Amino acid sequence: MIDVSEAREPLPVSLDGLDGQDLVEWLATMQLIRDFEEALDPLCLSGRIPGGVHVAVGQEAVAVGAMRALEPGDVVTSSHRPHHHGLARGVEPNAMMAELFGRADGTGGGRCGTMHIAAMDRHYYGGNGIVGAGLGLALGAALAAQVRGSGQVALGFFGDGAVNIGRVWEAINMAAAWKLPLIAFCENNLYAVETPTASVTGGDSIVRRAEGFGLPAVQVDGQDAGAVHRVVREARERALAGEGPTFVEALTYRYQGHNTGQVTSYRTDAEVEEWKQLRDPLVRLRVALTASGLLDDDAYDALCARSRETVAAATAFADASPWPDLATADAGVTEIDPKLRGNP
Amino acid sequence: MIDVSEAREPLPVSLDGLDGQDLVEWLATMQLIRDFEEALDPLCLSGRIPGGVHVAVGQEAVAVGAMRALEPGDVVTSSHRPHHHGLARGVEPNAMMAELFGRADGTGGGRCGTMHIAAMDRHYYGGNGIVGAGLGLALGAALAAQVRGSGQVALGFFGDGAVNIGRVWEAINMAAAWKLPLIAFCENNLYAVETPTASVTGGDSIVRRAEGFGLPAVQVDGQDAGAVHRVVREARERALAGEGPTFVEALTYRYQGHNTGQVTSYRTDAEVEEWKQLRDPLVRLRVALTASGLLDDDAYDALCARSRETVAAATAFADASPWPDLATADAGVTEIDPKLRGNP
Amino acid sequence: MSTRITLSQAFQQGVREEMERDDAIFVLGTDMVERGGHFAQLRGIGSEFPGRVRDAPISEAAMVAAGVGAALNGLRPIVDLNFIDFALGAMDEIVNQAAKARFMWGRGVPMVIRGTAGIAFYAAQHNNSLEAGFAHTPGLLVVMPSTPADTKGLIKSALRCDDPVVFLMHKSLTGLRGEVPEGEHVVPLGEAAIRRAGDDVTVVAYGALVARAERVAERLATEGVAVEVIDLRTLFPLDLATIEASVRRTGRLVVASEAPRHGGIGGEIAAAIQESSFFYLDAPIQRVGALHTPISHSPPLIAAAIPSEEQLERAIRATLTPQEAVA
Amino acid sequence: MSTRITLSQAFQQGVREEMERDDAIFVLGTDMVERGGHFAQLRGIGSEFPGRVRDAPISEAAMVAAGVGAALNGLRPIVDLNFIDFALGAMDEIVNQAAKARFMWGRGVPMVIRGTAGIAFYAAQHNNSLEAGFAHTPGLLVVMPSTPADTKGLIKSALRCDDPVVFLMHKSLTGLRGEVPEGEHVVPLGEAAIRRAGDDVTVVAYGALVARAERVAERLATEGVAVEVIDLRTLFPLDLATIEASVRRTGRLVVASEAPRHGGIGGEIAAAIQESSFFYLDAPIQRVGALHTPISHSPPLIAAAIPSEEQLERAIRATLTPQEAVA
Ligand SMILES: Cc1ncc(C[n+]2csc(CCOP(=O)(O)OP(=O)(O)O)c2C)c(N)n1
Ligand SMILES: Cc1ncc(C[n+]2csc(CCOP(=O)(O)OP(=O)(O)O)c2C)c(N)n1
Ligand SMILES: [Mg+2]
Ligand SMILES: [Mg+2]
Repeated sequence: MIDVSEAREPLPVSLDGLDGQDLVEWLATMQLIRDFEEALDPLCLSGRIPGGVHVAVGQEAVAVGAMRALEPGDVVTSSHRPHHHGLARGVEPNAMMAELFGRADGTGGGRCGTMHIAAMDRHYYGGNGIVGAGLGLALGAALAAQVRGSGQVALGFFGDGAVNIGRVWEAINMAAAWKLPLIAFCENNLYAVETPTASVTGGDSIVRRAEGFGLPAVQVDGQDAGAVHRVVREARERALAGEGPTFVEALTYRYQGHNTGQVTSYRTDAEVEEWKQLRDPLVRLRVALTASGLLDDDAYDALCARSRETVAAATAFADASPWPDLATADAGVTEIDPKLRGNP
Repeated sequence: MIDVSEAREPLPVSLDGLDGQDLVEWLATMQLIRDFEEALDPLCLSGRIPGGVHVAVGQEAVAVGAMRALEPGDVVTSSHRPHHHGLARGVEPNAMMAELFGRADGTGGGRCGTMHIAAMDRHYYGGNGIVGAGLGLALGAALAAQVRGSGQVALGFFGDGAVNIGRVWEAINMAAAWKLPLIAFCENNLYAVETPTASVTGGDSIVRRAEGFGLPAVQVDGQDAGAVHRVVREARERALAGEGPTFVEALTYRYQGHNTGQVTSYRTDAEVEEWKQLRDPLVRLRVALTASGLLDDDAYDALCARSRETVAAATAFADASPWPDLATADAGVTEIDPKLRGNP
Repeated sequence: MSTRITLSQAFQQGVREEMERDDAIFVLGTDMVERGGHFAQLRGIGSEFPGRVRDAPISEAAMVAAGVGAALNGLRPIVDLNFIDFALGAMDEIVNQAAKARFMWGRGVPMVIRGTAGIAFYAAQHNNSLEAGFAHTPGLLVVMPSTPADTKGLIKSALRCDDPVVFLMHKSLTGLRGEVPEGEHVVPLGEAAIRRAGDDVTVVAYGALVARAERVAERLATEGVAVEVIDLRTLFPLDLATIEASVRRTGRLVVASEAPRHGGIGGEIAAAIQESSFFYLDAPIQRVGALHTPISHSPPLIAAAIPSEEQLERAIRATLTPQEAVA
Repeated sequence: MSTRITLSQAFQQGVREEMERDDAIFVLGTDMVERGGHFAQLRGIGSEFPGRVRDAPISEAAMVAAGVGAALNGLRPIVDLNFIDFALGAMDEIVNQAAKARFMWGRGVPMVIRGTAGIAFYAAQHNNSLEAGFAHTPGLLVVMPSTPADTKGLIKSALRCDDPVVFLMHKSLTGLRGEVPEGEHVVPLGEAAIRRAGDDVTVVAYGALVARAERVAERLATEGVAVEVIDLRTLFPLDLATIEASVRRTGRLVVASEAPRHGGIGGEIAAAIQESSFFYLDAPIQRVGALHTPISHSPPLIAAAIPSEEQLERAIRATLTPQEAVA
């Protein structure tokens, strides 16, 4: 991690070799993620979104940097904090918002809600309500990719809290032993709910822990979309070359509480401010794009306006979407309709 | 591990600082373990022991070296390959054999069988049928020791196959994070059933994997009872000094198949012979004791005779022991007798 | 003396009193010390009992394993699993270790496994109904209170029990208020409560369905139908004696649960009662339960999957006018 | 054409034929490639299908997770868990991942989870009866054949099914021999088999109890009591239609299982049948099952815990002469 003790303005980002137009799209997507997620808390508190949600405001560069390093056929799995991944993967904002509202036009027709939004046609196997479980699905997708010779890689996201879930290491071991095309991607935002992960984690480095399982493990500045992109790109190339999985630890930060409306008294204002002032992934990318002449203020304003409109339209779409058909409440649980023979 | 490529006779053992009379007792116990376990296969095949057993012939030094480094109040948990641990901990051979036979005078009155023989009064929480699970119980015992300030340490045995069970690493992480007085003891006999563990394990070192969890990890020659004793003694001291857990990997070998009557075609005769000829833990200890004048041939013969008699007596005891009282088949499942209120 | 507090506060009161009484009680779970657990159910306990509450890593298997080992070595742990769904990551520790130790080794495992259960928000993976599986596991006791007073009384009993108790608190009852006796108020494990007396039909329920059954009973009372509502409180061991006595009076039984009806606890009760009281039954026993489906996120889909008051009422009426099936 | 082979060989024959038919089938488990699994049930398959059988580390959670992810990405995995007890270490993967994917995402998980089950040696931790819990989990299918022919026919159906199927093979039936049709022999999921026809009492059983029930039926036939024996074969979905039709003829039902009686599948069947066929029943439905206890090592203690032929016979006789309970 970069030493910020002397820094007073946003840190630089590493965009070498990246295409300028692509980078503008990255910023637009990061802006959309931020606007989309910042709209959610009030929607939850007013009950339009039933229950709460885990938002990833502050973690946008992780999602966009990683996702843009993958190809459309690659498989991605997410966690309980999944909207940034989903939007970066191309889930329609309208359908995502309708799903959050529990409506018929949602990605899952209202069945899934925040933690299970998926896009199977994009090989995005969705969020997961169980810490660490998404990685297991990515493991399996990587296994199938290897067996079928499909040329896919699979990337599984999980948080720093998940490094103490044993099954995460079972998956990593299996991928390492079998040289599967897997990218195990840890978004380390320092906290699991209100517990500083370091306080319940043996050893002082997640990547060192990972290395013990026999795969390369790299730590990257998760607030630098370019840096994230590069490590994922390299991991993807290794995977396709048959060299096996890579572990990525991206240092990042969530600005808000763990779940809608939750306090953040377990961390200092100074800490939060430092991340916002010096490391904000959007600001850093914008500064770099402006400096290199790729984005002037008008273009930036237009990008922001489009993002706000998209979110407003998604909210309106969700509001207008009907409730799901109740007759389907238990449809499609299995392919065989058990009612055929008298149960249940 | 010592390089044996040039060796032609049993390797030396490291007995510095150990008491001579103690060492004779160690050898006697190791001999008892070997004789006891070598008696089991025919007893299983003839049906006097129902089902098969996992014997640890070849792994005697691990059990005796480790156990003699512990105090009576310390807690020990074992695995599916548990007889050597139990005998070294002081489980009565008669009661152990009766348990294997499924008789009323067995340690568990016939309820437990091979994998669950325990001695709660000796803080020996028994074997475990689930790979890696014994370590979890030791973890909890270590937690209680820390909370209660009882001055105990807890040692949990598991095999090399268990290093790919996620829960093993959950336990090790927890112990490391909380600096619990735990010794996580891996008996690496190279195989899990018929699979060479290295072939399904990422990385090339179990201790390196362990180190990533933030605790010291030492590899030791498991066929050298003195060396095992020393590392466990040191681990115990660390634990009691509040410095937390230690991971121990003992390199050892099982001479027989995984379970009664099972073939060993997955390994070469040369490999087995090398372990037997150069590293046999009993031979190595005997050679050292003889060389240092602690054990002459007569004393050794007497020791072997006693061991054989003990095993013969245990078999006779077990044969004579009655079958359990069938009326107790479901007694003592919980403290509350559910039948009181009509079920089950 | 009693105070009007929430179910969650009643739980806390019971835990506090027991921790004062017994030094061996120790609390383990994620976000416990400051937050008091995910639902703040033990907020404050961390600072009141320094060293006796510990924040765990997200390691459900190790948490339960640690609980079992600690219980065997002198503590009486409360392992707080947050949502009970996370017990799925610790099933070996619960079923193969905690539940079997006494049988194998003659030493009980005094441990409470607390989990938030029942059906509410957060969709499929946070709304598993695991209670029937626990109740089918020899060696476990299972509790699910429906009132604040019972919550206090039952957690006190659970903490005095020398065996593993799975203690389920319904998501939607966390904030339910009720009078809770101060001090020594102990509800024995294994005893159901008759919430409302009646001679026409017996309704057995637990968790959030108890209040629903009481409301339906109230409505039917206006029509002159006297429904007896029994709250199981403990799901294992079942208080079949109380149910049996009631059914032998009413001749009619409805068993209601939010778990998938197929394979749920209602089947056990129906099977046991028809066996013991066949000749007292005037109508087939009706079971009301969830559809055989994972739970959705969308509120109307949730409501469609679990028993409504209307459904309960229909089931009760079905016992009053049983249809001779066409042969 | 048929051959007389063991249940284990029949399983292998079914798997082999399906692997020849469908390239997507892939086998994952410990000691699979050379040994063919712990019970040598797939010995030879490893070399016949290079690259399609893989030795796994002892990582049940990762095995099942890998199966789910691979199934979502085009394979049809068989995840061999050895003893089904080890599924306890993969419960989240089975219950929260495999079982829920289709409901949430509209894509099935074509995976067979094979495990050796039923009661026999190796004591408490290797003799869990998990089938009732699986059957109560929406999204899972559960199969437990009792004959070699059904084993072949059902594994073929399971491998063609687009949902997760828990496939249980009884420890003590591994070596059971029987005629098995060669080639395309498919037994549909969800259909019970009438093993023996009779008009006096219906006995429903599965796994090792089917043969026991047949022997009892044979004995009772000499007394003129005609017992109909139904082998469930699939435990979810249940073939209630077949049971119902039988009970409506016989008026009497005994449900037998080796699982702890309390909370087992027998409760579901008894509850469902008394509900649908109450007015056809001449006697209370009897359930026969194991005591509510972990299983011991000692053979007489095992035998005392699970249903014997004598117990089955007593239960059948009880339905013939029901006792009017004393009011
Ligand atoms: C197995 C499991 N245990 C506990 C939880 C409850 N839970 C949800 S999110 C969370 C914290 C996860 O922290 P981390 O992995 O760091 O992700 P972050 O929330 O920081 O993105 C916890 C404990 C869960 N969903 N699954
Ligand atoms: C969780 C679990 N998975 C699988 C098994 C079956 N099994 C019993 S022993 C064993 C091999 C264990 O190997 P290792 O840990 O190296 O111990 P060793 O047998 O070599 O002493 C396996 C797979 C089990 N008992 N528990
Ligand atoms: Mg985090
Ligand atoms: Mg081994």
